[in-house]
Amino acid sequence: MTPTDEVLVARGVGKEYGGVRALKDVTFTAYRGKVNVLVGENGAGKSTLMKILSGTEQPTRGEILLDGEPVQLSSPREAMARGIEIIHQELSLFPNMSIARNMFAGRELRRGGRFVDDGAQRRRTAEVLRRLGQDLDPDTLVGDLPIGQQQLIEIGRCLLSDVRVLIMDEPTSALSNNEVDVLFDVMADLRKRDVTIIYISHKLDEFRRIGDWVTVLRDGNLVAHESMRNTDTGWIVRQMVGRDPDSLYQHSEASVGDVLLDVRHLTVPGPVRPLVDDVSFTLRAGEVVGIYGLMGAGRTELVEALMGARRATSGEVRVRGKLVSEATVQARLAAGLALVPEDRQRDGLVQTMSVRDNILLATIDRVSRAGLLPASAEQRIAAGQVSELSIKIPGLAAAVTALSGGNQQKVVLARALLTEPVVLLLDEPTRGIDVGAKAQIAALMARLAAEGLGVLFISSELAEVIAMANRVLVMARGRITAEFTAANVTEEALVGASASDRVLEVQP
Amino acid sequence: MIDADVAKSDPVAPGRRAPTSSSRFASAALLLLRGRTLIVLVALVIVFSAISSEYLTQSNLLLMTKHVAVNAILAIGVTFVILTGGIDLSVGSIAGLASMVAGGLLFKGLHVPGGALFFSVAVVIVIGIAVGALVGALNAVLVTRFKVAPFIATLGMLYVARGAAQLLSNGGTYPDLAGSPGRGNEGFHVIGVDRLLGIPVAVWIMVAVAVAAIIVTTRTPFGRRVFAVGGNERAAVLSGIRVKRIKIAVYVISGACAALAGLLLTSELGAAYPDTATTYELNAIAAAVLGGTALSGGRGTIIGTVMGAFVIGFLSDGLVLVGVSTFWQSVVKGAVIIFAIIAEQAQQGLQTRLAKRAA
Amino acid sequence: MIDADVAKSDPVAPGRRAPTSSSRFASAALLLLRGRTLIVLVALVIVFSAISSEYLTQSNLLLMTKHVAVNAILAIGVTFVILTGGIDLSVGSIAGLASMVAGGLLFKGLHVPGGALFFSVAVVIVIGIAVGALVGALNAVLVTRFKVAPFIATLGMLYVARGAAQLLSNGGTYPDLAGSPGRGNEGFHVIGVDRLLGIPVAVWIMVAVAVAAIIVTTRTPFGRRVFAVGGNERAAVLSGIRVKRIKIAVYVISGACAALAGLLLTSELGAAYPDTATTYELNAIAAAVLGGTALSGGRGTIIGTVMGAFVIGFLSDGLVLVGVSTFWQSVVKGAVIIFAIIAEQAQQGLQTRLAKRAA
Amino acid sequence: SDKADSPSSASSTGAGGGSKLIVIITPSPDNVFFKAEQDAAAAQAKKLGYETLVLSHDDDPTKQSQEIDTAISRKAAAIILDNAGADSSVTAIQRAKDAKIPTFLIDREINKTGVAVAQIVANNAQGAGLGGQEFAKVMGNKGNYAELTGKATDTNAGVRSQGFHGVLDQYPDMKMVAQQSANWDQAEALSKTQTILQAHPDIKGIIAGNDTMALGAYAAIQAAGRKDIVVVGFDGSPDVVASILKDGIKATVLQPASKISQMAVDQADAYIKNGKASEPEKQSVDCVLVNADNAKQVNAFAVEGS
Ligand SMILES: Nc1ncnc2c1ncn2[C@@H]1O[C@H](COP(=O)(O)OP(=O)(O)OP(=O)(O)O)[C@@H](O)[C@H]1O
Ligand SMILES: Nc1ncnc2c1ncn2[C@@H]1O[C@H](COP(=O)(O)OP(=O)(O)OP(=O)(O)O)[C@@H](O)[C@H]1O
Ligand SMILES: O[C@@H]1[C@H](O)[C@H](O)CO[C@H]1O
Ligand SMILES: [Mg+2]
Ligand SMILES: [Mg+2]
Repeated sequence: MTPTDEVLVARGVGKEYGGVRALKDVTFTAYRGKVNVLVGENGAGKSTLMKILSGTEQPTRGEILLDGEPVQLSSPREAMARGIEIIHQELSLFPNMSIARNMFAGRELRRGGRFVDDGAQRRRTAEVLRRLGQDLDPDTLVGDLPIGQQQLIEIGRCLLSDVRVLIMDEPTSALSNNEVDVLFDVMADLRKRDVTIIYISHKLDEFRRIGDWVTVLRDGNLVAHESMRNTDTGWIVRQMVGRDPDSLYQHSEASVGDVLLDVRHLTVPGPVRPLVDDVSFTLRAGEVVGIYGLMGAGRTELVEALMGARRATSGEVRVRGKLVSEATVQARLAAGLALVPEDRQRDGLVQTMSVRDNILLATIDRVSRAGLLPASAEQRIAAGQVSELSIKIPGLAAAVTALSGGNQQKVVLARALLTEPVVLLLDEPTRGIDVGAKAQIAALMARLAAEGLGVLFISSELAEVIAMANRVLVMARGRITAEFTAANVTEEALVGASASDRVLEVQP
Repeated sequence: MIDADVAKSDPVAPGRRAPTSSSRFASAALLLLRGRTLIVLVALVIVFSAISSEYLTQSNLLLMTKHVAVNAILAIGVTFVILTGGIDLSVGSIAGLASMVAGGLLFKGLHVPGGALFFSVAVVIVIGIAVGALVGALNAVLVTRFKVAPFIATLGMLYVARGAAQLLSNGGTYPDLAGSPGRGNEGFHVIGVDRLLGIPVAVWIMVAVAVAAIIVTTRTPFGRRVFAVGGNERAAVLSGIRVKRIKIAVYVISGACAALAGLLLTSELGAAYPDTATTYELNAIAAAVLGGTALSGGRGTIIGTVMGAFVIGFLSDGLVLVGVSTFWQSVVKGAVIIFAIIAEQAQQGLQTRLAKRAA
Repeated sequence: MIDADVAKSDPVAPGRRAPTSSSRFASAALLLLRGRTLIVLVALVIVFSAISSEYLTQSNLLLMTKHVAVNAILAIGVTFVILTGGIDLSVGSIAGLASMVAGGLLFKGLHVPGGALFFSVAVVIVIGIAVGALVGALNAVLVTRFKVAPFIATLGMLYVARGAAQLLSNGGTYPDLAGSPGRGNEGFHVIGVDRLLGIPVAVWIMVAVAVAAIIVTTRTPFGRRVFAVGGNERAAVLSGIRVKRIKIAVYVISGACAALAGLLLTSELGAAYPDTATTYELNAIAAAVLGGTALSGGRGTIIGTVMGAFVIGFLSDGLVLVGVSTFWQSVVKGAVIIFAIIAEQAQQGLQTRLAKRAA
Repeated sequence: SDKADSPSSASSTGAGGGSKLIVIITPSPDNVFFKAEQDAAAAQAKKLGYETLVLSHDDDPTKQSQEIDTAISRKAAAIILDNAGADSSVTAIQRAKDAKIPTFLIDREINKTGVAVAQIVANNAQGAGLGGQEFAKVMGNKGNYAELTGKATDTNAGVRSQGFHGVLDQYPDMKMVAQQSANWDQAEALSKTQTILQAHPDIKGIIAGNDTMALGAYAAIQAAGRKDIVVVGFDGSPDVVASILKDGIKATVLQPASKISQMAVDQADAYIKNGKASEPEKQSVDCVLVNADNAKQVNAFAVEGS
């Protein structure tokens, strides 16, 4: 690479949040017309670096060079003016506005100089949506869309302008395989037009497909920078975690016991068709069962209905053989179900609370003595969970928002585990978390199963489902369309079933 | 039940629906949404007309509409602020301050060495509105520059502006704003008392303000950004929207509207006193919320706000007209505000169910 | 301060190590956070003492503290509601209603066939507070069951409860609440007028309410849930928190506190009039926000709220004491509210910078 | 000259105070009437060598109570008070008395004797009689009319209304078709009058319990172009007197507000010096009818040469 190919360079950049050094002394280079992949464990500083490159955050030290010239990017606006666009890890859309208005927020198309040209905005939005393989009405409210489609809208926004550098911070975390394919086509197209892409992901197989360069961050330091051709998965993982990777995923080897969860004919009504349509299945002690499906298949609705957080119109739920007729979260918690929700920002974390209070939230009654909360017990129990799940935190009293995405996810998991569930429901538990943490969560699931729990997890990643589950259920259009065991599951079969309209007849 | 609380916004029409049908659906929904305040209004009119034959006369409707004008203009200004997720509690006080500034200029002029300077009514009105805009700008500086929560910034300003209004005259009233030919400042009554084509000028002014506000909110980039800031401020910043500017603008608009409302009140009364429009802020906010503006920001319409102002005004006047005692007036007013909102909920529920069935 | 490197590079250590160091850090921060309202308060006291030698006398401090009591109790109740992300605009009216209920019971008793029934003062107080709690429960029903926005539900209740208070006596005042031995209802003055160990009973009551509220908010599961509901309602639901119950509880607490405040006012005044505590809601909310309670919910402390009430009360009384004109009082009060919040921002900024340097 | 923009005379700051301080508390001075009270009392007190602290309670008894507490804290020599409620002011005045601070009430009475040293008010019953008679006269002893009453908590409101009706109810052809309280407030009077005019377009007169309400009512009439409607007020405020001179409002009943204030301060001075009251507690000063005949002679709540 010649220096002229170096479009965007962060030189000696450091960033401190209060006392936390998120980035130490990083010199990062993005090359013109290439896909520059950035990887690292949760909390390594990837998002922080990208926020600095996009004018969202100011570095504590160091400088940024664009085309070799030092630039001051003191706001996202300035970065945009220089052709730098970013898709943030946490969605930043306007739920109160339509897709078209979201796409053009802040850069509305005008008619007669003064007025918004809604017609033109709608047309261009429809074009972009088509390019992304989405046949959505541009007037749909973004708040009504599932998270995956929201992510696509966010991506679409960056395609509207004359982007020179496109930063994508985990853009595929909520996308289905099909949509990832579409996105990669779009990226290839952009690359042809000399657009520089910086791409952050935890999905190793995915970024190896598209990446040209790979940069690894660890604990706020840049530890490796290589052409993708010269690397392999093992090398990357080694750079990330600083040691040889263990076998990534662990299968539960526990022997299968009694039926813990028995779901019969569960139906959740929807606006168009039932979101969950007459679903029946069982889960036994010692089992780790995966639910695979495409976005919108109704998996989230299924676990929410199981948890009592969404009304089901019919169906029965039995836990350890006992019918749990009361469909409230309290009753389901008491019966031994616990849920780690899909969208941790919206449904998981209480952003105003400390790490400790978030961990204890669901079990606060158990901590209290004579109606009062002993500080020592709170501290002890929360600290126990932190070390048990290796959560990286500045302190138990720290705001939970100061944690990196993956560690926030672990906080929500810790909360669910404290309820001592019989059946653990995990909705996309590995979304947005690094390989090391994924392995930890897989190991944890296996261990919990070995302890006699039943684990039901939702995942959109084929490799992950296959690697971690004893048994896989596939959902499509609200129905269970197939069931596989670890022995007979293949990627092809999963993909086929996830697009199927056929209903699997389950014999309970 | 719980699932309602979780408010998993049951995606009403998220998916792969044909653009035309869904936009038609959306505009029908919008119509209904506006409709519900209208329904409350119609209900009010029916009830009062049944009690008193004087209620539904042209002259009484014009009078009530004129009374509505003041609150509607205040509420339109406040709606801009609420749309960005803020609140403006200072509008009543700003109206009072503008009233005293204008009153003072008309009554005793501006003190200059060697006498007093008098301005024409038009200039006085402009100055009055400018004062309101200025106080609004102060609010904005507190909110954007000093990061004071809007509630507290404008609450503080509520006291400051009211105190300033009192200080201007040391608590006294400017009793006579007729002006005189010699001073070239006659005609202040035009905006609050006179009529144009048989309709009070104040009503025309309200219509003008409302139309302008509707255009701004629905058709301009600025309007879009107001909704964006209220919908997700962080996202607005990340989209390159100059959030501070938008916020400054809405507080300035609110202040200017408040001042205009104060001037109308004052013109009608023919006198300026420092307690003008005390506690009007609550009515203005109530009108906006009745009209469907969400206090969390990002949702609302000017039409709705104006409807809300009509409901409150037609109710208050109706109660007086039919001779209900002051105490019952208060009870009924509160109850109607609450029930109007409940009716809205019920109707929205119905609407959703209908939409589902239709789909 | 925190050693970030250690905390990050060793995934296990922070769990073990953090508790002591980080909780020490947190409590220091908390102290500072509370400190800032205290600093404003101290500044006020210094300024006023410099102007008037009467300000810093024991008797004046007690008097001012007693005046603070009413607003502090109102503000504590409102703080609960705000912590859940709601708002309660009806507290002033609830205070007025409770005042009239208690006043009526003491002055003319309860009408029963063939005469009037009189209750002892203790029972009257309990009834008064129960009425407040009941109105609070109505607010809660509107908010939880009918999904009316808290601002509008309690705004409606502001009018309804005030109207009800006026209707109880047809606008009149209950002039004499001394009771009589024959009716067994003497002694209402105890709570608002009398002293215990040289300190007004009202102050003791404020202290008791504050201590109870501090314990509830910081040391009980209920308190934790209040914060959770305000911080993220959906997450609270999924954590098995009965959000509706929590909301009902906070509005009931707010109503009960408001009623208690109304009774203290009435006892002090020796007469119950329907306009008791008009517009006090704004002062109560101001106290909470001055004390650091976020109107968006999830953040705040009772101590902060009480401090906020002290700032407002010591300021108002001080301005009167040193003879500032009524108009300036209003200006200064608004300005202090604003500047106290700005001072808070500044200090938080400073704090962050200090923390950085230390790190 | 106009009271409204005359500079404030009141309000002293500074430490100390002690026994040379007279605290003057009235409702909001946006009603010229109270402004005149404040100015007259403060001027007289200064003349007699006192410091003054002028406060306004805005008709809120609780605020008034706190202001009286402050007077006690400042160890005032006396309080001149136009109170916020006939019943709800008693305890606070008693508290001042207990602290050995005498209170001299002006303009409004309280429903208890032996608490304040003096209650000096205009003879509202007599004045209302005058106003009622004049109203009937200008109306030609017949026709429908409306009444605007004052704040229910103010005894004056009731006394005046009774006084009006004591006269008006004797005319069989005069009929009151609407009665609303406008709480002494000008804007409220305007809006309520407009609505009353809608409900009863046939009214020929409006009698108001005070002058601010009369001004509000008159603004409504003017806006409606109904010059035929007679308005009569109460107070004798300069603005209404000016209106009378322009053949607008027909009459008002002048309360000698300044004189009452001066009397109160003089009596306070005597009390401070002698330790006992110089006059009986209840005192009333007669009112004077003001109409086109004598309006020219009115100045600062006094009729010159009477
Ligand atoms: N606003 C903040 N305040 C305090 N600390 C922060 C803040 N934002 C990030 N951090 C800290 O900075 C470090 C790096 O965070 P960053 O979000 O950059 O990680 P990441 O590499 O993007 O992780 P992930 O893969 O989980 O998204 C973490 O230790 C995090 O706790
Ligand atoms: N492409 C789509 N077209 C129409 N409706 C959709 C679409 N995607 C999602 N939905 C609706 O939104 C609901 C929520 O989708 P959600 O993403 O929660 O489902 P899911 O099966 O949990 O998928 P995932 O969690 O993988 O995103 C769906 O049940 C469906 O009704
Ligand atoms: O006597 C006074 C005046 O009439 C005033 O206008 C209103 O309050 C009354 O008490
Ligand atoms: Mg990240
Ligand atoms: Mg899902």
